[in-house]
Amino acid sequence: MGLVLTEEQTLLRDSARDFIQDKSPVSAFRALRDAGNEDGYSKELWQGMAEMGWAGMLIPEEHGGLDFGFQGMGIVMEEAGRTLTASPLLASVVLGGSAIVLAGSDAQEKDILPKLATGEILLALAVDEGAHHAPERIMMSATRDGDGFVLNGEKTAVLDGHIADKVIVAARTSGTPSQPGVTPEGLTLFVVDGDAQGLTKTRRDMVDHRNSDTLTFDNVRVSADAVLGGVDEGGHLLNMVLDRGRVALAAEMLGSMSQVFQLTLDYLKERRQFGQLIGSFQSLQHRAAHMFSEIELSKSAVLAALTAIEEDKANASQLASLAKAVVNEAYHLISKEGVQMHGGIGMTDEHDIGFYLKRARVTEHALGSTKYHRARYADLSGY
Amino acid sequence: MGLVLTEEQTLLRDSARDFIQDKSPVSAFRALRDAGNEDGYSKELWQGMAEMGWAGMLIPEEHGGLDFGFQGMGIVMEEAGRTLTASPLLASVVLGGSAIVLAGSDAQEKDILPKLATGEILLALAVDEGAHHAPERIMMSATRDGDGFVLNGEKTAVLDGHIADKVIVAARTSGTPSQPGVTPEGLTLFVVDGDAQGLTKTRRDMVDHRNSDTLTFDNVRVSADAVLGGVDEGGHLLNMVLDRGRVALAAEMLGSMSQVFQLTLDYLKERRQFGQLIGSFQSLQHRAAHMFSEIELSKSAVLAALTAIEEDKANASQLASLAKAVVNEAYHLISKEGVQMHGGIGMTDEHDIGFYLKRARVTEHALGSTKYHRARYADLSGY
Amino acid sequence: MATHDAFREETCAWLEENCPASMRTPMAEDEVMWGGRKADPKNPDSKLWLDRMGAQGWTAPMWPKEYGGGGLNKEENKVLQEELGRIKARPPLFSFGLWMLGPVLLEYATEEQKQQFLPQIVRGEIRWCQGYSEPGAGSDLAGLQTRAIEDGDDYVINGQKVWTSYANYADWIFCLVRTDTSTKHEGISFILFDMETEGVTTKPIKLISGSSPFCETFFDDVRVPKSQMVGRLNGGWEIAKKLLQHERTNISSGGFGASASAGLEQLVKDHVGEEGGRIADPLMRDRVAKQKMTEHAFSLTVRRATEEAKAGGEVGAASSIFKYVGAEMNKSRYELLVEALGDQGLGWEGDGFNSDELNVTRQWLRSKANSIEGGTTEINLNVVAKRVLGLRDHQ
Amino acid sequence: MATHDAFREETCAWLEENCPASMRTPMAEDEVMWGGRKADPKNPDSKLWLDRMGAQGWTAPMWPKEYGGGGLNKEENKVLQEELGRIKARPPLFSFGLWMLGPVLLEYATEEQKQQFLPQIVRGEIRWCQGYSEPGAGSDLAGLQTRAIEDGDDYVINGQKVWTSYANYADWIFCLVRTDTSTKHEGISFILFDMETEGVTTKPIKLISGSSPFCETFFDDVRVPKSQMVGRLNGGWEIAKKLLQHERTNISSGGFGASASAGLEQLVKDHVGEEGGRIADPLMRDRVAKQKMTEHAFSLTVRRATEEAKAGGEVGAASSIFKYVGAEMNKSRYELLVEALGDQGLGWEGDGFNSDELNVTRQWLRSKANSIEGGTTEINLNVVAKRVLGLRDHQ
Repeated sequence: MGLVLTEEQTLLRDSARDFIQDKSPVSAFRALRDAGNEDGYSKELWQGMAEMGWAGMLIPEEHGGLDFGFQGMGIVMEEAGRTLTASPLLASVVLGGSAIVLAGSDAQEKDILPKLATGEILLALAVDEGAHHAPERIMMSATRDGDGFVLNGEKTAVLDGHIADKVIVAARTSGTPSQPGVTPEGLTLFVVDGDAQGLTKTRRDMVDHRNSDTLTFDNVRVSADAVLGGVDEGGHLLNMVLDRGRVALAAEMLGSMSQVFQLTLDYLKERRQFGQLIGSFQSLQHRAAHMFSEIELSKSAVLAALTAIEEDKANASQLASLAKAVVNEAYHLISKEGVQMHGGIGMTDEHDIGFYLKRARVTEHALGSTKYHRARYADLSGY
Repeated sequence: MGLVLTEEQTLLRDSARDFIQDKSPVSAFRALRDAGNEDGYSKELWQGMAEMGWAGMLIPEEHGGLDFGFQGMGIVMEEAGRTLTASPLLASVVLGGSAIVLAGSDAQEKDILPKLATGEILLALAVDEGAHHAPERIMMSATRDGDGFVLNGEKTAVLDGHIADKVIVAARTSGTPSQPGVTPEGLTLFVVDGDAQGLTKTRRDMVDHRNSDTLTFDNVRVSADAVLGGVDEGGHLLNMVLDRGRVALAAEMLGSMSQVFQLTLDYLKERRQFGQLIGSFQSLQHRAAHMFSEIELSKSAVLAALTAIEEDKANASQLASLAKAVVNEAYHLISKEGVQMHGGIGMTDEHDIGFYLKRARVTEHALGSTKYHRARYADLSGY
Repeated sequence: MATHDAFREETCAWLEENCPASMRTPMAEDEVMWGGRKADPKNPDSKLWLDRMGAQGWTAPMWPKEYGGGGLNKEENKVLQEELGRIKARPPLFSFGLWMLGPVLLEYATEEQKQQFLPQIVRGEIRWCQGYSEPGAGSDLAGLQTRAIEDGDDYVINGQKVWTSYANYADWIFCLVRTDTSTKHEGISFILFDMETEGVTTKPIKLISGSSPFCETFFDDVRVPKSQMVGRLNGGWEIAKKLLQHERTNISSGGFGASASAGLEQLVKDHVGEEGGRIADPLMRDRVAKQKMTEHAFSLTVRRATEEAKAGGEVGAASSIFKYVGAEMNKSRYELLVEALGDQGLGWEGDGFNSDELNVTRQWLRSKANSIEGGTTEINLNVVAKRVLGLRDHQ
Repeated sequence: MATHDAFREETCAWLEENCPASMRTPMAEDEVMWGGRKADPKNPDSKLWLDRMGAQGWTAPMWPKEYGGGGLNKEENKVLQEELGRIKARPPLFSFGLWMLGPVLLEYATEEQKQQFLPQIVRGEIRWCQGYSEPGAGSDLAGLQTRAIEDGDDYVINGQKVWTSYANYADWIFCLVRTDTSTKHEGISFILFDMETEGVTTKPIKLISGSSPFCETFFDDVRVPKSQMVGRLNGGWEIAKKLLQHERTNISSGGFGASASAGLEQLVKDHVGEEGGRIADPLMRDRVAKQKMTEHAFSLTVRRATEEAKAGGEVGAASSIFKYVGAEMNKSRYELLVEALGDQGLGWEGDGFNSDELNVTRQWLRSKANSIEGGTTEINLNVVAKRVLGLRDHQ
């Protein structure tokens, strides 16, 4: 069933953990933040990740990738999440990479995948247009113009958008908005150069200091070979790509929440009040045990979703929504409880736990809130 | 502001408490249940209550009542709720009585109020038509027929319906369903004799063993003087009557939940496990403290709503929804926790706490669930 | 593998011949076959099916043949279960003997005891009940006071048990007794005896749901031969804990609302309406999805634990989480159903309600015991906090 | 009554003449007048208004005139507050001296101390901070380790405080120190000293919200005259508890999100859309209503407690509930807002967000301290369980 790691996967996890703990502890993220780094990630660290082969994890060997599979991707995401590692893994490797691998023409594959596999270029996926994730409601227009198309509209919350060399953008070539669980019709995906004329990329300064950017398309002209997959057929592709992103993000969040929980548990075993370790107070014990059970449920949901995507199961979308929603709720709770159980020290910028709290809400929201995925799960389940 | 009892009200409370504890402890309700009493209340007890003047609490002195005011009514309801006293107080005195007092013609007042004040006759209010409270969705038809009307339809959840001498029934004379916070249009209230031809009253055996009955109207003919208030103008009246019922019921529930909490607190101070009183375990302490805070909030909401109705304040409906929703949630929680904290003994029919759990869900649902009153509160608040 | 193909073929043929047609239909709760001397199945096929499966040892397929079991290995058992599933065969026997007592007898009993008791369990001849809880010792099980005092070749037992499941239908009891009052956990022994022994009386406990699955059980100078003690004198606590693990696993994975698991969505749709295939009320729809998602994640977790166990990991700790999550999840399922059904979910009996609706009421009330029986939610959280998370008591 | 009519007339006239027009407008957070030696108001009217009100004693209307207060009785104070409200006058002074220290000085200080400190507080000349928490003693306040050792006419103080609100802006500190190490609660004293005394240093603590309202404060051989101790030696714990009650009442009733209280519905409407005047998303609408109802019931409860206190009841216990409910309620308000605003509620700074949106982010982060500062939620629940409900610790 794939709910337990294979030997090969265990090896991958150990090497990922070693690399992350060594090269990208939370202090690395803090340094990045303190430096006011406008890229939102460390190029040096990214180089190291690429050398580990992570940029090419999902890319076929013929294009220079490792093709380690989606479960392997999840393992790396989880380890990166433990230390809040800022990197283009989600935006470029998972979202961008999956789109090309799933639907790229020969030319697109040859053009993009080898450079993506080495980490040389970065991709981003531009979907949402408001403050909430809603791929079904895309209104950005792509109008036919001779052989090509003209793109107009604004995209929000584009993960790593302002640093992307190429942006994959979802626009409407026909049709109207649909419901969350229904494949949107009339959408087309385009691969647009990051420096295309008429494209403006603005970094937004988010509470988690990661990249969630605004991209404005003002009469951006693209040729016919910029189309990814078929015209008007982008809805299904977008679903598949987004599901990969959701599950990879859920894996990252699982790593983060596990770390918050561990930090908190350590603190419960070390901090004394009233002559007692605070972890000996029953009310905190019960709350900790409850959090533990939420983590266990989350872990199962993430592993099942990773497997379903890897094996291209029919219920992959349902499991993706399950994983994202369950993880959203658990990370929400645990990041809140983590701060509360740390007391005053948890409120200080000096302590790492605040970073997790901030990142928790951003990731909770990204690629679909709990509410969104509950509605989608219900749709997919037929009620 | 009326959030603290006056001296007179304190006296009323004390006498109500003495009477209820003496004449109607929970064991009285248990005996009623065990006897399979089909009336759902004790006539003897009701006689005693009437002698206390409770049947006439809301009725003007000129019609033989005490006119003690709505706050006084709330005090009696709360005390009755403590011991789960089964009586026609809510259905006949509050719902039925308010309708007549608020909108009765001289003839209706003279005919009904004196006998109502002595407890000699019983009223009931027939509103809902499905499994959920929804006065806005009333579809039962009242068709003009000569000077009178012909009623057709089925009413559900009619509190004390099968024992009522007269039924006040809400039917549609025009218009269409509306939203929770909007006064329904096109409704008319009628006073129908309990033994009218074509009226069938069926007792339903509910989990709380109280009366929530089904009334079927099959071509029931009534004359024009059966109309209560104006034709097509019943919506506003119905709102006012229902709000009185909701607040009185909330007061009863407040009494019940306070009693459940007291029972549970006593048990926490008496039951030993692992050589300790279970009330010394911090996790139970915190849960008890949380319940206490919910009771305090409930108390304030109920008192404010009672006062608003007594003083005919503009925000009475909003406060009625507040009181019912807040009390619904608190009683839900406390009845659940009460059973859990009692452990196995709480699961037995022999222990009283199960009665409170069962009654909690029925009252929670009656005259509007939490969801219903949240939506109504939002409507009334303009969002 | 060829051997399994052969086994599958044999099994398939045997089932074809021996499983009565009526045993291949869905089973109502009152058709469950519990076996024992007092068994009185309304369908005679139930008895036939039990006898045939019992004779094969297939009620306990992996127990050794010498004790009446099926003697199958893992793979063969998997084949058997698949074939039973394929023809939708009913379980031939529900039994605390199979689920709880048997495994500890296999581990702790003497050869004679195994010979005496295991085959009876396999054949469903003896129905067992469990004498654990006492009025003063609920969560604090080891605080039990029922005394067993040595007298010649016997123990003489006096005391009272409570929450004895179906004691009034049971033939024998496995019972925890105090054999040393000077110490707590080390003064408990595990003993078996016939419920028809003089001095044993039972009294059903009526529950808030109206049913009486449990009893109070009284022991008044009950004489039990020493040979019926399992394990060593004062060594009963270890056995008790092992047995509880079997109970918790059983309650959490199989025990809860499996029968009602189908249809939550449908019941809600029926009672709050649907629009375009969706539950019409978005708030209810959200809550149904939340409930179903928890159940989904829970079932994935049970599966994961099984896979981990197969892969050689530890299961002990996880089983405590199952009990906690399973109990709270089942309670919330029925609270949700009661809310969705409104008045129709709060009927007690009579014509005003259909059987699905009445079932919701009863199961809702029944579910309140999930977080009490077999270890309360509070105890389970304590166990997770201490054993799994390593948090300690006040020092 | 005629006397009050006269007083009202005088008050009205005085306010008309003395309250500057700019002091009758809504006040932004950075316009709050905290007084003290370092006060540097951006609007000079703030200083004028404080000076005038201070001279009248109306910053502390009910304190005795002999200590600079207004000397008003209840009814007169009610009139004054009504008139201030009528013209929408800003509070002339925010001050821990007024809210916390003053009341305990009135009860515990010597005549000389009252003469020295109270008038300064009334006039806002000295800004006070509170030296309570220490790194090792948060919830367990009485576990404090900062030592004061007698040396001639002085105490010499060494140690460290943390969470000292605005210590970097304060002139004086009221401070808990350990004067006896052989006992816990009975070894604490309450002492006052100037923050400019040699050996006092402060260091702001940067919070997750980006602001720094608190400091770490270090004492290195700080010499304080014995005459600045309030109450008896080792009698500080009683004073500390009294003072904490004033703090909790203040935090719970006034302190939380009063400024953001307007507009939850509007912000949600703006960000999730509306339909026919209703919040378009029924799930969000339900949650907004739930939140608003809790806030409504809470404010009714605060009012009820006030009425009960007037009617002669006890308030002490209820104030612990306020802190717990108020803190959790405020936290849930901001979680709700962050969820409703989505990406727009998670901005840190810059052009991508308007000031309302950025305020939501910061207040959300800030609100996490509500259940920690001035007594954690856990401590408050302990207090309710023990003092109000009479539950006891393990024996």
